[in-house]
Amino acid sequence: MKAILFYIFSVLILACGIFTVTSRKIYRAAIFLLLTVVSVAALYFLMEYTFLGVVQLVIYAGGIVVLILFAVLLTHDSGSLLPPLGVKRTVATFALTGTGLTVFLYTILGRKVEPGSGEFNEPSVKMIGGQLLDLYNFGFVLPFEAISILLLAAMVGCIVLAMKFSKTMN
Amino acid sequence: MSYIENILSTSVSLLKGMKMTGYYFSHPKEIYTRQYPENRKTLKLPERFRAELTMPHDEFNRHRCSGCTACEIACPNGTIKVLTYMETTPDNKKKKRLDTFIYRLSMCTFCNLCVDSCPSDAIKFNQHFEHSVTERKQLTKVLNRQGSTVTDELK
Amino acid sequence: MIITALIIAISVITLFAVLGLVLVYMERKVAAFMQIRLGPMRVGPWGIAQTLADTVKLISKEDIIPNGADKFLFNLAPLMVTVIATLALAPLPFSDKWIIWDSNVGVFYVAAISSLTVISILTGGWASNNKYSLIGAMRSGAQIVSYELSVGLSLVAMVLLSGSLSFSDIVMTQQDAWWIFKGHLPAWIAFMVFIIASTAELNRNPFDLPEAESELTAGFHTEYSGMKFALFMLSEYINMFIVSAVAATLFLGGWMPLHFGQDNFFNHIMDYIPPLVWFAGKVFFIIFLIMWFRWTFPRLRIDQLLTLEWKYLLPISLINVLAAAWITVTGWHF
Amino acid sequence: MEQVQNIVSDRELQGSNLQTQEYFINVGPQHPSTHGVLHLKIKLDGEIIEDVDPILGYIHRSVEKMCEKLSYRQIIPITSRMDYLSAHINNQAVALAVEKAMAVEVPPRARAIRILMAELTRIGSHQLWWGVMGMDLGALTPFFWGFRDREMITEMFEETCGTRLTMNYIIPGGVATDVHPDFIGKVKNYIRHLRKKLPEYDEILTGNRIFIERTRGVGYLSPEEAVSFGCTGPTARGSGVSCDIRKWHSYDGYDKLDFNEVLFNEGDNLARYKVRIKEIWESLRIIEQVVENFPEGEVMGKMKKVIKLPKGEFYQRVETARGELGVYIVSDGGNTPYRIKFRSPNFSNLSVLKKIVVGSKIADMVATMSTLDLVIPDIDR
Repeated sequence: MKAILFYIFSVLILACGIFTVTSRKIYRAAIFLLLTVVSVAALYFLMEYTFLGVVQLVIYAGGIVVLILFAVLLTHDSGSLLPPLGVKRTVATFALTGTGLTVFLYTILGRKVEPGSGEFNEPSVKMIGGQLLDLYNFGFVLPFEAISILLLAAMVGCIVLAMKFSKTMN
Repeated sequence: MSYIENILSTSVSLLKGMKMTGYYFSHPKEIYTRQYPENRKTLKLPERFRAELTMPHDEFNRHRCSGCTACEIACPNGTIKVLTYMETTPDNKKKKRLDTFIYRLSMCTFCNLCVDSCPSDAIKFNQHFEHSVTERKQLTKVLNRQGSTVTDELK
Repeated sequence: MIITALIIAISVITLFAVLGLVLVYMERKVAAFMQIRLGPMRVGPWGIAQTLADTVKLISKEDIIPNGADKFLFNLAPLMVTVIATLALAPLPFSDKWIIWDSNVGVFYVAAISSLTVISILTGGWASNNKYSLIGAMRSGAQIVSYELSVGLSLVAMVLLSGSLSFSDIVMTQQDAWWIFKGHLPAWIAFMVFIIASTAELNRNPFDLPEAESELTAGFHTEYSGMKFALFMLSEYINMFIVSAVAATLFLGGWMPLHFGQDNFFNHIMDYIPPLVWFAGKVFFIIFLIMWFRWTFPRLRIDQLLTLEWKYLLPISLINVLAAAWITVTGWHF
Repeated sequence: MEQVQNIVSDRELQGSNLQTQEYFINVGPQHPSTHGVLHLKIKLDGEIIEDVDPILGYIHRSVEKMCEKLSYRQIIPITSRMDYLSAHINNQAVALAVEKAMAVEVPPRARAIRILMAELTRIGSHQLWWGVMGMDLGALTPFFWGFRDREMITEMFEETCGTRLTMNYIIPGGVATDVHPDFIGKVKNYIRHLRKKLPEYDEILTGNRIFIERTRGVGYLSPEEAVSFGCTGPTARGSGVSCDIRKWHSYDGYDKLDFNEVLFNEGDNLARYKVRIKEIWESLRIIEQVVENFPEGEVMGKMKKVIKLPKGEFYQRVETARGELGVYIVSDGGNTPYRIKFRSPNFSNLSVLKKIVVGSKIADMVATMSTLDLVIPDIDR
């Protein structure tokens, strides 16, 4: 049962991934990206790694894809077909992806993968939270705070850029 | 402080509105709906209500129309067409008689001008308001009945 | 395992159908009574079978796909919105035994799934190739994305108080009293923010800008007809049920009976009422509340909508999270 | 901060490289917010309206030309169909013009009935508008409450005039028939009912914060613009322009009654809204005064069977629920007018739309159109 579901989702991931890069309508590409992302989340759920699955949904599906869709909606002509790739670009794309695939396969195949013990315990939410905000025990509070400040700065910057200044303010 | 006041006053105004709708929700007596086809029997239309032009006939199948076409002239939009013929009376006088009284319901504006202009009260509006028909031509009606004659006093 | 899955699938679909019928009927009756009308009266006694008849009508209607629409996405959007509504149903405990998937991240999961609804609305609006639909889709995007924050933060406040992300655990923490009673002010504020913000996420009046009848005719689903329109409508009501169920579980104790104090006569009487009835009662109370909003208030303008979120709900819920954290740390709640 | 401002203003001066597209939408001729076959071509920048172009004529029936073929008595039912929500007052306008031309005295009872009918029409029209206003802003419930109260008025009309909407009741020389025997009692009942129900209007809509936010400061119409565009009625009175014909050019004995002209100075949607709500109260006062001293006697003055106006030009204005309705008759001495012209209030009120909605949001345009209280057949005639 699990194996069947795994293959279904894997095929979905691959097919939607391919459609994402080959679709000539930008909105459709974004929707295929969404399906890919959701299928990956489904794989996480299948492995009973629910927390990561939910995080995948929130950040990638609910956040990034929505952002992309929004950007697409704001541009006019979003319904028309994109121009087809030229020969040069096709060759370059194939070369790049080919290189990437080679490196990837080389690394994977070069390593010996040990079969796991079969038992997998998801870390509890409490543990994740504790680790994230822990000062000791290799806790991640420093990077966490650093990222918070970075995001805050980015947010303030966005607001400043988006604000309209009237002539009288100058 | 005005921030909190703002929130509170807004909530109060919204709750007032909800109180009103809540009142009507919990008082089904206030419901104003009248269920029309079901209440046909108890339906009372005001006696002056104008629904459809008719020509009353008495028990001897006689109407009161002398065919003077006053109504046809009074009608603002040509709803009525009065067709007449000449009849020779026994005392050898020529008299106008009503042949067909055509009433196009589809054009009528129910303004009552025809009834007002009629010198002999031959036509009047009834309260039959359900006009819907399946074909347009059914809206063109002949008001005088088959074989009807004019009343004696108008002869 | 396959059989269990099948049973669950069938029961969920049945629940969908029944909920859709019941909630649409309820909405029409509530609206009618507030508007001094009788509402549907013809089909069956008191018009009970009206929604059934409407469904038959919707199924038999012509399915129109407008010229120039993106056919694939146009057909996908109503499917997506229904699937998303189905997914969110999984971790909700209907009673002490009835729960489809007792996940340890249930609250987080529901929040994550409900953030996907906006995609189907955006897709539906964009694929219709209609200017009104596009404006409606844009509005719904801005609206849902902003109000998600408040929903999330009010959920966080409750998660802090109860100390768990799992719905069944949260219900168990309310054995002695519901959170709305023992959570002090933060629980109240979280409850109100949650109701307001989730009404906005549901695109219901006074936040129904994406479909604003008088401005955009029907907004993102202007071009939808027949069963596809019905799917949009159905998922709106299912989402309403889910939101109300979440609110009932987090704030009103889910399937827990009303208890006061310890072991007394009143509590024993309350225990006799089955948990499913308790759950349904609370859910329908909140659904009624949301319907009450809809039939009372005028619609907000888009800038006022965003002002409400960013200037009022978001700061309030941020402070509320802080207060909830303080209460949890000091253990002030009962 | 200053640097950022400079960068931003520099970019604004140079013109951004990003191309934006104007967005045309057609509102109407079939659209829930236009309440009829009005067509607005709107140019949008996001949600903000850059240009509005009203397109008229979808329901043009050439009423004025039709009237040239009709006798003065036949014109009356046609006028009911212009501003169908003020049918009585439209009839009254033509009747008054004819009476003025022929110098006919109208009996006091007929005049009292006319005032009663006109004020009931005004209340009914404002109630319908109130409900529709709520509906335009997204609150559906007021619509039904407004219609409930208007229904009672319509029933009284039905009993006396025989029709509910297109009356043909106020005719040259008086009124068509005397009022129904139950009429006065029903009016008294209705006053009691409305005095109880009108505060509910305030509770559900007027006091509602969302409603106030949606209307206050929106759609500002300055008094100068109101005058220069020829706005009349509640639209102009919301901007503080005193233009009540009942006060300024009194007819049918309005000058003997005690009532106030409702004026608000804010000029926004809320002011126009308040004018109409207050006018309902004032109309109630007028009706009470008339009902208390309801004269007996004839309801029809001395009129010839065939009405022929003397050669000349005649003008009569009345205050409909929407503003000043003028009837201009040129007669060549025959029994039909040589030329008749209606100065309809809605046409002028619509013309100001572009002036007050450009720069506001779509939702504001709907609210503003609603407070202008347009009746499309009156615009097109």
